[in-house]
Amino acid sequence: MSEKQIKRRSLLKAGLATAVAGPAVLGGAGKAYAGPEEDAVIKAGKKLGGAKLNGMMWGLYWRNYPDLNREFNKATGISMDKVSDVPNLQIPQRAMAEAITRSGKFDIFHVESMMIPSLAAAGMLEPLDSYMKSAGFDLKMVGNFETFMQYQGKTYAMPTDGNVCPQFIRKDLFDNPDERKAFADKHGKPLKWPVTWEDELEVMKFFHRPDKELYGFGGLRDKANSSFWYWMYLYSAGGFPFDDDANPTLNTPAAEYAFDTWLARKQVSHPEASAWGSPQMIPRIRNGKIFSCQYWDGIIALIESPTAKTKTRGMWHYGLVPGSKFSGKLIHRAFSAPVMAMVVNKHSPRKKQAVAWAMYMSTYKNSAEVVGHPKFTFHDPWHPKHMTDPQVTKVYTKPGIKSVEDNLLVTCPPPYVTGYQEFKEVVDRNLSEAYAGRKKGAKKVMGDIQNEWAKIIRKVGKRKLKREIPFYKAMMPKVDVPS
Amino acid sequence: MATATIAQPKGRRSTRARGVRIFKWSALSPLILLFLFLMPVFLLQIYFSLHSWTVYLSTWFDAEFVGLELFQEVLTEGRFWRAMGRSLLFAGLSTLGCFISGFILALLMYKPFRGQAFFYILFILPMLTVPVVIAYTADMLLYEKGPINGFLSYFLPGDLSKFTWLANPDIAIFTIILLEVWNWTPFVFIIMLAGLSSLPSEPVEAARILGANRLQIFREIQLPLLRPVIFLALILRFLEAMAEFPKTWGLIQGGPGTATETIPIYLYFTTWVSFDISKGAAMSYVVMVIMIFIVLTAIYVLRREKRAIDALHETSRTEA
Amino acid sequence: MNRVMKARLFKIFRYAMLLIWSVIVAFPIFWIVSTSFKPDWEWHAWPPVYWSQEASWANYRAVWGREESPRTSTEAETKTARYESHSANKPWQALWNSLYIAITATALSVAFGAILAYGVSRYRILSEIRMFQLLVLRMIPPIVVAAPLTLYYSAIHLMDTALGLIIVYFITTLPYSVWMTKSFVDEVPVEIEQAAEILGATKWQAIREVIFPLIRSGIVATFLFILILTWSEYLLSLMLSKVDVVTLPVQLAKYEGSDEGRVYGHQAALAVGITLPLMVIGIFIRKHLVRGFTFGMVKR
Amino acid sequence: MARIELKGLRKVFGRNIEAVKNLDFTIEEGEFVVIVGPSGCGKTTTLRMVAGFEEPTAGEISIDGRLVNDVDPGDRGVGMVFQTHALFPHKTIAENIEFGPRMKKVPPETRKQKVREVADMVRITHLLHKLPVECSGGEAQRAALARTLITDPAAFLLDEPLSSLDAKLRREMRAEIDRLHEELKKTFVYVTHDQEEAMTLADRIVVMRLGVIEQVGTPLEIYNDPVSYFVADFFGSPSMNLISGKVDNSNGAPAFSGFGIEYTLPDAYAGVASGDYTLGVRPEHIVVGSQDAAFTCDIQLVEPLGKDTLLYFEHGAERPTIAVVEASDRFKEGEQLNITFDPARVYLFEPDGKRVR
Repeated sequence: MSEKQIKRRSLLKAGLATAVAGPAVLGGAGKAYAGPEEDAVIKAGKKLGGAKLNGMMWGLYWRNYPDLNREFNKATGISMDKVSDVPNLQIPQRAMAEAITRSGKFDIFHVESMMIPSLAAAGMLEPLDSYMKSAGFDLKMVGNFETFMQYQGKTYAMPTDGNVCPQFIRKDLFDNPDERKAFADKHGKPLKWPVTWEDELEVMKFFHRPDKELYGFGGLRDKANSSFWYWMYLYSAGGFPFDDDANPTLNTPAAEYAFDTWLARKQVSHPEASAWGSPQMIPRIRNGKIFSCQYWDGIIALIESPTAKTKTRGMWHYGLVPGSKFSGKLIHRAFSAPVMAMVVNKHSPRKKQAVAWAMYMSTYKNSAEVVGHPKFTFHDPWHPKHMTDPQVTKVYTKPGIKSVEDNLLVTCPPPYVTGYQEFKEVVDRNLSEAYAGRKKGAKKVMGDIQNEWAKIIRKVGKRKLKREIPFYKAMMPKVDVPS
Repeated sequence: MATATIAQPKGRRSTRARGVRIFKWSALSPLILLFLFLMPVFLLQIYFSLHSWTVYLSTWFDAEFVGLELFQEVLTEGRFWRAMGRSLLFAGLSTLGCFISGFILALLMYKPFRGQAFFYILFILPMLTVPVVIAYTADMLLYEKGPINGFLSYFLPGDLSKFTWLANPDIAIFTIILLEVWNWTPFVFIIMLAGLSSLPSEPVEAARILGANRLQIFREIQLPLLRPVIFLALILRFLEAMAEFPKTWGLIQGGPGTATETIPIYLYFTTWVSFDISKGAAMSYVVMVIMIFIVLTAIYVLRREKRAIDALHETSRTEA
Repeated sequence: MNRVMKARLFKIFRYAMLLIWSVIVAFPIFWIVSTSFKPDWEWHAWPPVYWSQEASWANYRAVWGREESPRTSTEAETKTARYESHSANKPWQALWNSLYIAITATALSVAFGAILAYGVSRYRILSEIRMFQLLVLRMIPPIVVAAPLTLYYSAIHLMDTALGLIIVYFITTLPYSVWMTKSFVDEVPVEIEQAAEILGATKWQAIREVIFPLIRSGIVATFLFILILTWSEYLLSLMLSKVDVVTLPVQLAKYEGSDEGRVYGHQAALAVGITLPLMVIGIFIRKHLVRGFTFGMVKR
Repeated sequence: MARIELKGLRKVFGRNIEAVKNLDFTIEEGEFVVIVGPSGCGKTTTLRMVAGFEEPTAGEISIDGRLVNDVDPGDRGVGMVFQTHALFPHKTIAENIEFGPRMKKVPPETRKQKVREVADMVRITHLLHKLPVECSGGEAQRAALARTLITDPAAFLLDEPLSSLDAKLRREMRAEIDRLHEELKKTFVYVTHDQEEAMTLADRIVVMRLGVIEQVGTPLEIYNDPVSYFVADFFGSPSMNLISGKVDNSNGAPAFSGFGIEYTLPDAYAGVASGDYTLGVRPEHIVVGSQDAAFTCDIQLVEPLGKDTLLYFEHGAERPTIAVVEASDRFKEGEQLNITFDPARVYLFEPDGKRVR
């Protein structure tokens, strides 16, 4: 059967190759032959019998899957039949609502991996290890990324989108000799790639020219996203949000330093950034109104894509994010969030088929096809082989992939514990209030967060959190500065 | 006074009375059934408000009984009262805004003139626009160097291109109030138009002959006669505005910070972002009690006005 | 100032005010319609683009257009062209859901409301205080019952069903339909109905022949108003639907953005599609509207 | 033709609003009965109970010996004309008239013919294609009559059918109704608060007050022999002069005094006890300019009516005393006159309103 499958796909690809001139249009032409990994999953899937699955996934993610879905359906009779198109930010809420009602309506949720502890604790998730073992499926991810799919030692999710945030700096401005000279004249030192947050701020201030519609910084400061950046500052200052007894540690100097670093970016941001999400920010980055930012790596593919509309193609440096010497030594931390993954509903009557489907989408070859799509670049690389995959490299460019890999080595998650969404809501809201000027002072803001967290900890259960924190800690990068 | 000396025929009422009774119960029983059908919702709500349920720790029927602790938490919480204050501000100001603009438009339009039909059609359009669409339209219009700022810059002095409608926490709430006013002015407009055009013309004419000027006529004759309709418009608008969700949510989700976090938004956050079903339930009850208090006051006012208007018009028609 | 001058001045004042308000009303509507025809580079242009230089139906095609079909296009084309709409779901299904849920719920609400209103007006089957208490049903914000309602609906398998949504829409709009239709029934003199009865009509005949024709325009107005409420309802639909009965307002919220920024053109094309049906109905039956909105607070 | 019997009829609205109290009354076949009384007296309620729109709280209603308490209005064989014409505003006059037969499933051709007949009878053939709003009040009321006529009811119930018309039309329609009654010889039950209509139309008048029958009688009986202050005051235009005062009967010759009037009552009242009374005398029974004066008073107002002239005398009573005299120029305002009463036509009412006989 697998032989037939290979035949079908090779024929199909061959046909395409002749039908379409210019391989650039074709995502992964000549690469996506079914391999043994896919065959193993298909074989496992066929035994289960067909099923029509319901999934919850943002439409922007889903658009890379219909072809694979059709293939898998032809091979096994298992297909994603209905996709509830829910925007990313709402999926945690909707998925938890499903957990609360213990509904079996959806088989697969495409959700931020940080939601795994909460969803697993709410009894929603099916552990995948035994399925993976029986299908011979081997999940490999860059660095410590694999732990992002696990909860207390068990694997619960199939990754689809790595989402690390490298540093973006405008090459044309940064390398401009006149600018370099002006900078050196002003600061008495040459313009260098920023090593610390303070360096970065200095550089951004220099290039911040609102009258010319150029803003120094392009990170998100809106209510729903702001905390991602905060974690990066916190970790690089040597901070960690919990102690070993599951008490919050956000009233610490490191946390306050992180807050000040976070808020300092207001000076070099667009005045409306507090009401912006990615939909407003991305066009500005792409259209050259932003000098520098840490942003999701998919933007590299978008900026450099020959098919997408962009005004800054080839005008960016990608590199390692700055770090901090706050703890006494230089630590670099890049945030990876949300790492998107597919989790399977434990209450679903079709969960076995759903697991097979999810595994099929996350094999190296299939995921490379998804990640390396020339136009729909919402899925970012995560598999070690993605980093060398020609199609992926083509889409993300060589410097881009290099920066992705570098940052992945020092990548870190947001609080990977049960109650993530609750913890995040508190941080987001308090930061947002501070950004809006409604709350002043690092001590006050972090103190408020600390107090509210204490309540959430009580709610989630201290003993439960205490068991989880070692796993969370273990997810932190092993190196401080990637070499 | 002699009561009936002729007894009713025993054991049967007239077919007519029976018919009415059958009609009454067949009309009301679906309603009662529906209430019974939805009863569990309120029972669940009571259950959750008295039990602290965390989805991570237990199934909902094993939740820990905490008495009134959650109510205490809600009632002593600054964030809740601030949200309540914002809701009242939002509802109050938007009601006032809708009322002023709707009433002025109705006053300008209740007598026939050239182009009346055109203006009428145009003015009811906002009400026919889906609130979520309004939120998204506002998103397209209200940003720095956006269409509205550009448009206003044509007409108003000064550079308005940098006016921030949503990012400034002091202004954001007024922006969503403006949206609400835009959306629902037609409602007040139509009610007031109906009210004004149904006013009897005799008192106005009489007043004019007695030498009253337009303002006096308006204040002394038209306004008092319109009182019930005015109350109706104000109350319905206020109560609907207290529940407004889609525009605020679709546009800024209560941000920046908590600058536009009204009660519905806060409740949504509590229940669906923080998954605090129990606290959400307790808060819901507090909100319900406050709303019922407001509604009862409103009902008291409306009944009084309705009685007055009925008494004014009641012919000696006996009631069936 | 003499009378003629005064009248002329008032006329000018009136047209000025009405024009100002017209602009306020029309500008957002104009903007969303014009944006729906704009190519993407005009969506956030500065200075703003009022009339598109390159108007096209592209946004409509992207949002409402047919999904790719393997028979009519090659796989290569579909690979890049597909899901340009930025949503996995074409809005037709949502449109259909919205249509039949909103219309069914509205029809039920108005029909049942009319029956109740008739009973209240003629036989006082609900006392005045009960009638006012009925309004409480409407005035409790739906968000306060959303959570237990979700749990309850899940337990009784009404979640994500049209019936479930129809029931809540029916209940939340019933107060308005009863109040509005009651004001119309009240306006029909009881003598007219009795005349029919004494001429030999049965109750049903009297209602069909006399009452209904006389309150028809009121029913139409009520229907439209309730339809506005059910058609545009967002929160309950969001909470009580999953994949099968997603309605248009919820569908629109899914177009909130993409990797290319806010897709204003597509949003606008969808928004026009959502709003147009109501506007058309509203404009056609506008003259019935005025009568409907006084809830019996005005007597003629 | 129908004989309508009301036995122990009682109607209570709500908890304790007793609109009709224990009514016993029979309306004979072919009789024109007018129920008259001020608003709130229960007359309309009574009529509506007969029609079947109100459920009697107690008592029986029989039509031609058949108990109709349980019978639907449409099956009682009665027709009703309402105060407002109650035409169906969305149907033409022809459709309005045709309504009854159509409900009774009369074949269309017969219907058409009958419509023409009754339209002819009330002379509205030219209006048949019009809508009620296009008709004048009188025309509409005729149409309403036609609509009732076509169903050929055994009894006509008319609920103040003329009250919404102007004076001239009212007189015309009154004559029309009278003519119809003559022609049809059906039982008519007519409710009005207008005593003049009652007097001119009725074979028999039922005067109601506060839910009970005050007096039943022919118009003349009612006029000449009112049983109470209320009836006396209600009938007649201008209404009866009623002057409150005292009667002193200490010396066998009862004398009334009050508001300047000193009048020795006729012999009929010889046995009356002393006390507070009201003296009643109709304007036409006042004698002016006679020798013996009950009192002397200035004419305050002269109101010529054409055939008669009314003289108003102000002497401190609640209402001026009015006298009707034959038209003449002889009376001037300000002129002082002697006034006395026709002794055969002087009524005396006790403080509770009962007439002293």
